Amino acid sequence: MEEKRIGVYVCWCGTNIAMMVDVKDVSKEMEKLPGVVLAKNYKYMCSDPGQDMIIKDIKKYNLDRIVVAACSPRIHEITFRNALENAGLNPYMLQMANISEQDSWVHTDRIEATRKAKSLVAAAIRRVIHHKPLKKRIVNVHPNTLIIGGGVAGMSAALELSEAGKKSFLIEKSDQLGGTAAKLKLSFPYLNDVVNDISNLIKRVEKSEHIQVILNAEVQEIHGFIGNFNGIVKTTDEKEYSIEFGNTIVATGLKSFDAGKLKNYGYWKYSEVITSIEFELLVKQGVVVNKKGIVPENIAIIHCAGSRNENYNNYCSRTCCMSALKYANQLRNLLPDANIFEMYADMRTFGRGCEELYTSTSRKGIMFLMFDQRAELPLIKEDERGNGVVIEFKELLSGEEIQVPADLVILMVGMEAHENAKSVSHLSGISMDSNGFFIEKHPKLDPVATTTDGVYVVGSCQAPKDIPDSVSQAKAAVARILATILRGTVEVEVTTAEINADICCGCQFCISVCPYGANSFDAANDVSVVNEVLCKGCGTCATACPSGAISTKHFTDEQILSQIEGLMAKVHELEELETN
Amino acid sequence: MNSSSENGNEFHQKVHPDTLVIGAGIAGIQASLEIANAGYKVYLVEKSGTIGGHMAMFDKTFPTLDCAACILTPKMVEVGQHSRIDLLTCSEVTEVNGYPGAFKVKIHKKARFVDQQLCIGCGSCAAKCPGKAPSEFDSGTALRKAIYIPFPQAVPNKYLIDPESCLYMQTDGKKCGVCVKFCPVNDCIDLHAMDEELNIEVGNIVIATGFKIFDAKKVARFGYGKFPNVLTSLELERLINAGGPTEGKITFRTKDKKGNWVFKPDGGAPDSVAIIHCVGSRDENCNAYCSKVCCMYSLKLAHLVKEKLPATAVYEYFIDMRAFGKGYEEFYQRIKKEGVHMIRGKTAKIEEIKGSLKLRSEDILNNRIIEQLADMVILAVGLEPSDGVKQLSEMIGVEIDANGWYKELDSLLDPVGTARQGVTIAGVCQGPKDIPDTVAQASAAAARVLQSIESLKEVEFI
Amino acid sequence: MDATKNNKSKLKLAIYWGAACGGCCVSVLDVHEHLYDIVAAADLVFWPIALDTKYKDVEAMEDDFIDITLFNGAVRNSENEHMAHLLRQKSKILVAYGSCAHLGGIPGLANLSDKKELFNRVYLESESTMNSEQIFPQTKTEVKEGILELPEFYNDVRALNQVTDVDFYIPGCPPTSDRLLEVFTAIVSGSELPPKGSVIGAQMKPLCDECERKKSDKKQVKKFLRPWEVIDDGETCFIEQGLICLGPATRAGCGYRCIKGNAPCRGCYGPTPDIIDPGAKMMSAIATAIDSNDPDEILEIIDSIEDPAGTFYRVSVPAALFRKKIVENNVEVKIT
Amino acid sequence: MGGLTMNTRVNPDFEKELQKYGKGNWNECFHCGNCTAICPLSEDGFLFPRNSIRTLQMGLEKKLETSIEPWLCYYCGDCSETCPRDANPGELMMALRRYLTTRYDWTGLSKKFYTSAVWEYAAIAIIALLVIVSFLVFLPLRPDAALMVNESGGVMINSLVAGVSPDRFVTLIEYGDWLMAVIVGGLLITNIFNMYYKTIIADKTVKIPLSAYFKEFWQLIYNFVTQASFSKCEKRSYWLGHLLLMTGYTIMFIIVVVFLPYFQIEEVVPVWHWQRLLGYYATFGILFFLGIVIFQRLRKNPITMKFSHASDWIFIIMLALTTLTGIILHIFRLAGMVEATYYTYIIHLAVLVPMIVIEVPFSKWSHLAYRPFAIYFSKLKLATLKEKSVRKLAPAIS
Repeated sequence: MEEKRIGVYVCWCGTNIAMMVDVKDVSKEMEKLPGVVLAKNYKYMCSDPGQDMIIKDIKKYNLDRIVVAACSPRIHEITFRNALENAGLNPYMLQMANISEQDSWVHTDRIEATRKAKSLVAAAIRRVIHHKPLKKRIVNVHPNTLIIGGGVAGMSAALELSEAGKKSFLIEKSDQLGGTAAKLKLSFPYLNDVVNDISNLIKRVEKSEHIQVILNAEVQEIHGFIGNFNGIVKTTDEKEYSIEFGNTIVATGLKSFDAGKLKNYGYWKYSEVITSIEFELLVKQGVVVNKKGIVPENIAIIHCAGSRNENYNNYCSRTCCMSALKYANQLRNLLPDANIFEMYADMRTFGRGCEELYTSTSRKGIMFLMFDQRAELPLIKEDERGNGVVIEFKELLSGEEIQVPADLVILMVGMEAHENAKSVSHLSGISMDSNGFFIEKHPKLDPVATTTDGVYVVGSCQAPKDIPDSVSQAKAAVARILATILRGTVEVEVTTAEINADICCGCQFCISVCPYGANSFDAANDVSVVNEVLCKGCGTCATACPSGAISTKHFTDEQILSQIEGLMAKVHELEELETN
Repeated sequence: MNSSSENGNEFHQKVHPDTLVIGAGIAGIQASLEIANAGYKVYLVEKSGTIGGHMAMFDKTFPTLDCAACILTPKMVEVGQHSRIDLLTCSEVTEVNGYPGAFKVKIHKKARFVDQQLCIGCGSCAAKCPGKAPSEFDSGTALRKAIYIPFPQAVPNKYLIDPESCLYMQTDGKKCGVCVKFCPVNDCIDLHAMDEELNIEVGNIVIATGFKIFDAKKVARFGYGKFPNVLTSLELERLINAGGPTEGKITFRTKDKKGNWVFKPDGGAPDSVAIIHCVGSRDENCNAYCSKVCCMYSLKLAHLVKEKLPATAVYEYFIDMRAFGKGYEEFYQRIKKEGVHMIRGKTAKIEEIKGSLKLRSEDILNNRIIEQLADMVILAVGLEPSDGVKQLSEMIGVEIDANGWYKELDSLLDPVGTARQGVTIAGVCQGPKDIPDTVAQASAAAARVLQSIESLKEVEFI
Repeated sequence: MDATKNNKSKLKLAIYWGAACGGCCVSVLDVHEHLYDIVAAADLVFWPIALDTKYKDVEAMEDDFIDITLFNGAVRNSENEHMAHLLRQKSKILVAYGSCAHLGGIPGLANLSDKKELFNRVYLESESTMNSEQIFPQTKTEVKEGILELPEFYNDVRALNQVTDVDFYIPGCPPTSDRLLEVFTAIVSGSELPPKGSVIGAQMKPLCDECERKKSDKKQVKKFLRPWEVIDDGETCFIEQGLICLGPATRAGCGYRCIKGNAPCRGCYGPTPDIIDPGAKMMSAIATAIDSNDPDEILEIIDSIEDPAGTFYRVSVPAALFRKKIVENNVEVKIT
Repeated sequence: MGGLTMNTRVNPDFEKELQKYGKGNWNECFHCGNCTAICPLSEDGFLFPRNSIRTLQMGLEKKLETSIEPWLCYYCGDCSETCPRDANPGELMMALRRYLTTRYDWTGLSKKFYTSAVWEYAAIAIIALLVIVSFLVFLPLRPDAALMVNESGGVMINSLVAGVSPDRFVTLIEYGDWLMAVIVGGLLITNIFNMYYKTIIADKTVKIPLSAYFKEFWQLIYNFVTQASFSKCEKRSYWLGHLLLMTGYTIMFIIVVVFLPYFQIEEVVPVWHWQRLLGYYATFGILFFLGIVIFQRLRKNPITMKFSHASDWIFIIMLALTTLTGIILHIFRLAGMVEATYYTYIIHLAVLVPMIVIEVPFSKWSHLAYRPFAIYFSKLKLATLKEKSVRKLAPAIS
């Protein structure tokens, strides 16, 4: 075996790592390991000077393998691979040791954390020895886009693509476009009438020659990978469309919280209690009456129905506060003499113009009352003194136990992920968080992409969102998609499975297990073959292959086992192991 | 320009494929990368000496607490290295003429006095430079030299000279010039370098000028600028940052030998820290609007103080806790569990008593007055439009609202377009925003640009 | 075949058994009339099953005196280990012969228990045992005549290469006589030997490659069956019939004798070259054949595998990654 | 009300009702707590103004009616100036004082006067008319009035009336004074008792021991005389101004009501005489204060002067007229202008009497009494509260 020339770079990550790991000690210790030409540490390895250092060292010391001990490869593997490439080294000659999330973040004992860092880096060093140069693969991008969900987010994305002259398929489950926004009368914070805006939007979508709207439809299957997807869409009347597309936008939107679950509010029991969704319908018709048909005199709007409470949903639904203020304004206009009560937990009017809406609403003779959303929800019961109900709770800003009479109660129901999110996540290969919302690739810097290349999540299926934020996200996804379409090609995963035909016996275990349909049987040679374009390198077939004929590039048994060995060997023993 | 306008009010114009992005914070960076990665040229104009904006100053980001530099610097590097991004630092747009699809833009490029190609970043010049000024990047918590790199990870990572603090320039060349002497590269530093004017033509303009923080001195009763240990949140952000003046230690503001108030690693740590929300926000006397991010960054800062100084008591004085985004409410609950004291009730005034700060507030939920002694007070300052917004808006012909934020075309369905065709807005310059929303909007602006270049290749005018 | 034709002095051949059933030694005899060829080409200098050579005779030999030693059987006690070291010293080529020497073999299944459990079972609990005084074998026993010694019974069984350096491996339980003959002939004829550490007398490809049963990708199992539960159609892949056959994870070379006899492969020829742990590999393959997405049903299907260790690791426990039952604190179990 | 709960019902209409006592965007308050914290007079046990705003917003009339807090506020305006929402909490405290005055007044007149300017004008006019008519009919100018000039050239004021001797005249006026004092005092005292009932007796949460009344009694006198609480406000000039007015007015009141025979004499005493010095002090104090207040009220700045209730103007005008007529009277007298002195005297009384009769028990002036009593009551309560308001520097947060 020719001598390996390994460079080791340990990152401080400011104090994120350096506070818990003695990075200087780690790099000093690593320098002693066989094959390691040099080991350095620096404040921010990912910064320009950090990357520069690596590039210069590769050239100066003729390094052929690099280990970067820093954060999760999910964040920066690409960064450092690019640096290697810039230095003229194959990008796959890199191994990252995660001493951030897997070490400094989760430990409190500096000595132990430093020791663990050494093991992790030593393991990476042992692994990188077995790395082999891999070639990048580039595939063409199909210019069409599949958009799942015909709400505002989906439609905005489709229109933006259409204006760039790109075709999209807009798949809507229901029989009309518009989603949740189509149910609204006014928007916040400027209380503009949105009925026309939304219907215009729908009209533009329907008119566009670049958008193929398929209503009453669901996506049955999606296969392929970025730039080269194909799928089957089926309508309720059993019509089937087979489509090809390069990118997917998931915009499945939201469903509202089931108010019946709230024990204290008696949604099913009292005809006075309605949800915000029902109120939108009422106000769109211009008639505000309770279910008994009575025009209300005392109207209570209860915020956070189903949100911010451990028994229901822990998260904040982001839009309800503003909607509630909007309702108060609508009610004030329709029923100038009615008493309006807003019961809130924290008034979260954070968006542009929203605090101003709160102020102007508070000038309209609306009584704002604060309750404890986490510990003690208000209790709605029959009013013994009057017709309607009475709401009892401890008002926090006064400390008083109070009663609020109401003959109409509007529950500001929160948002939940759409019920078909799960099936969409299976279809498109994206993950969901514990609340059922889709997980973006990076919460800060990649808020619309997902870990599956070519699949984007926009709008409220990612987290509760108002219309402008959903539209922003939709357009952001389009930017990314346009970029790939305009370039025409895209790089795809090279860490694919590989079948050693000398060993393969044609047992065909690998074929049925492949989730991407990448494996097939070559009857002439009695062996299985991998379609590298379809393969995503998940490794399932390599695991399933009983003959040891399949290995995943960059994740060979040899590489993984040597990493494990490195991890298990105590650092001071490593030298011995290596020299033997 | 085409002359078909004679037979009607309508004429067509090919959209110039280049784009101008004004402001190189995270919004400008994101928009530039999206456009450049799609294969089109971008001029990225930045007023200061480095790209990165405010995000580069932060230590960690809420609610995931991942390190700001870690997620930002690679993007900065990418911008710096991108063959299709022409990065113009120390530059400002001075004139915008022409029409959507063919804007003619004049850019004033201030001299950096150090040759960008020749500078090797060795730092010999700065080591000898006698001129000092408060570091903009460190939010004034430390001093920098007159010849300096804004911060070690700056892009471009080259020195520049601030004429305001340069002794040579302030004395019209009578004194100093020591940097030239010590620079190992010939002709690298030119103390007589002139500003340049640049004329470019672009098809689209993306405005991403970001924000400045509210001037806490305006709320006199908090004593910012008077009491040394009343800090703005941005100052604390720099203290917590490992790259900051105290290497990540939270210390008191102390006087250096020359009598400047600065932070040093050995400045001593506070036993109690109070954070006051809504300083300069939600207040008709300052800015009536909500700055959207302060509640969350305050929670984050509380967490970081607790992390660095576990024994330190942390108090948050708030009005409404606005934890609205994905994972935000959960973060709020987590910080509460970490033992940070949450007090509903905004502090009204701060007095200094024997070096300690006394805050007077109403603890609304417990129906009492709190007179709290704290070693350090953090003012969660709000966001304001950055300087020069008005001139720029007039120059480009884009509307701003009463607060100075850029107005979008349609608050509902077009949050990035403006009334001026060919001009899009991204990030906080349109209104306070957190990082994910900024990034999403920046990408959306880029989509609009790409779409206009790609689609019709022509713009219609009426 | 006549070795004298090669103008060489006769090879010195040794055959030894460690922890073995004796089948391997018998397999040498199974070459039938070719034994004459062997004897013509080689002198058998040590073969406990057939010759009365004493250990001290071997000890007296010069180093590298023996040309080839076929060591069969695993290393179970101090005697096996002593002989492994001794024969290594005295032999130019040491061959691990048969599954036991190669991978630990059937005796290796004892590694799923420790010494104490084994002794208890054998000397106390077995149905035919009466041992009220609880007497266990001892390495030294004093009797009137002096001290009697027995080899020390180890806590675990090891394959030969876990004790000493091995040149080649001839797998099988036992190796087929044809393969032995091929190897022997090759050595005698002086053809170039494969690199040290090679498995000889077998192929790279798995058994399935030779197997003539019909295979498809329809390996979907609702219940794992034992051979007696199936009426074998004689032509469909065993796995597709719900039987666990180690064919895809096992080297070819045996001539798929079991399969020809309508019995699934038990893996005696050991894994193909890139497999680190044959049992684990086969288990993960079999797992993918389970036809269910319901966690409870999956558990039920897995439960239908009788004796998983004996099925997937029949001859390879000592060579597997887990090697043996974990003994607490790594202390050797002493039996007093 | 059924069940175990004794929850109070909110009353959205109350806020509208209170707008009659003063204008403010009190519904705008979003409860940041700034006002209470910035007020140096707000303390544990007596938190304001935010608590009062909340009570008002929710329309908890009972709670408001029994609260002492509004009286503890001197309206320095800090809260309103720094209020982030322009809710003007200080003005609410002002309005609440007006409201409470009407609640303490058992005659119901106060409410009439506060909620209807017409009522107040009419009442003033009637009393003024009574005074004028009484004089013109029963105490007309003696025909030889021109002779009633003493040796120093000053008008002999007690001898101006026909058919009544100078001694008798002073006594008559003094009787009038006493009558007025008894009526006004009686009303005031019963109102104060009403206040005591509402704030102390009706409050079942505290039981004040008898000894406390004596122990804390000095607070009543001390606070009345010094306005000490006001001095705790950051704007000390407000306190000084207020003190000047208060002392000036009180001195004048005492001189006129209690020491009238020594004050209203025929001779003209020298300038340095105590009587003239006190008079000048009082006049200066009142005028100085009035000047500033009128200027500020017209300019609507500072914030404390932004909103002026009808009762504010009436009070200012009445006080100004009283003072001015007093000064003119003084000048006429010194100048020996007999007729002018007589008629100015009548006008002076026609302004003064209604002012006192209306203002002291029913309107703005009543705070002169209520406030010291409120402080006294608050001290009683504080002294009795089991958990004494020990100021905690580090709060124990739940």
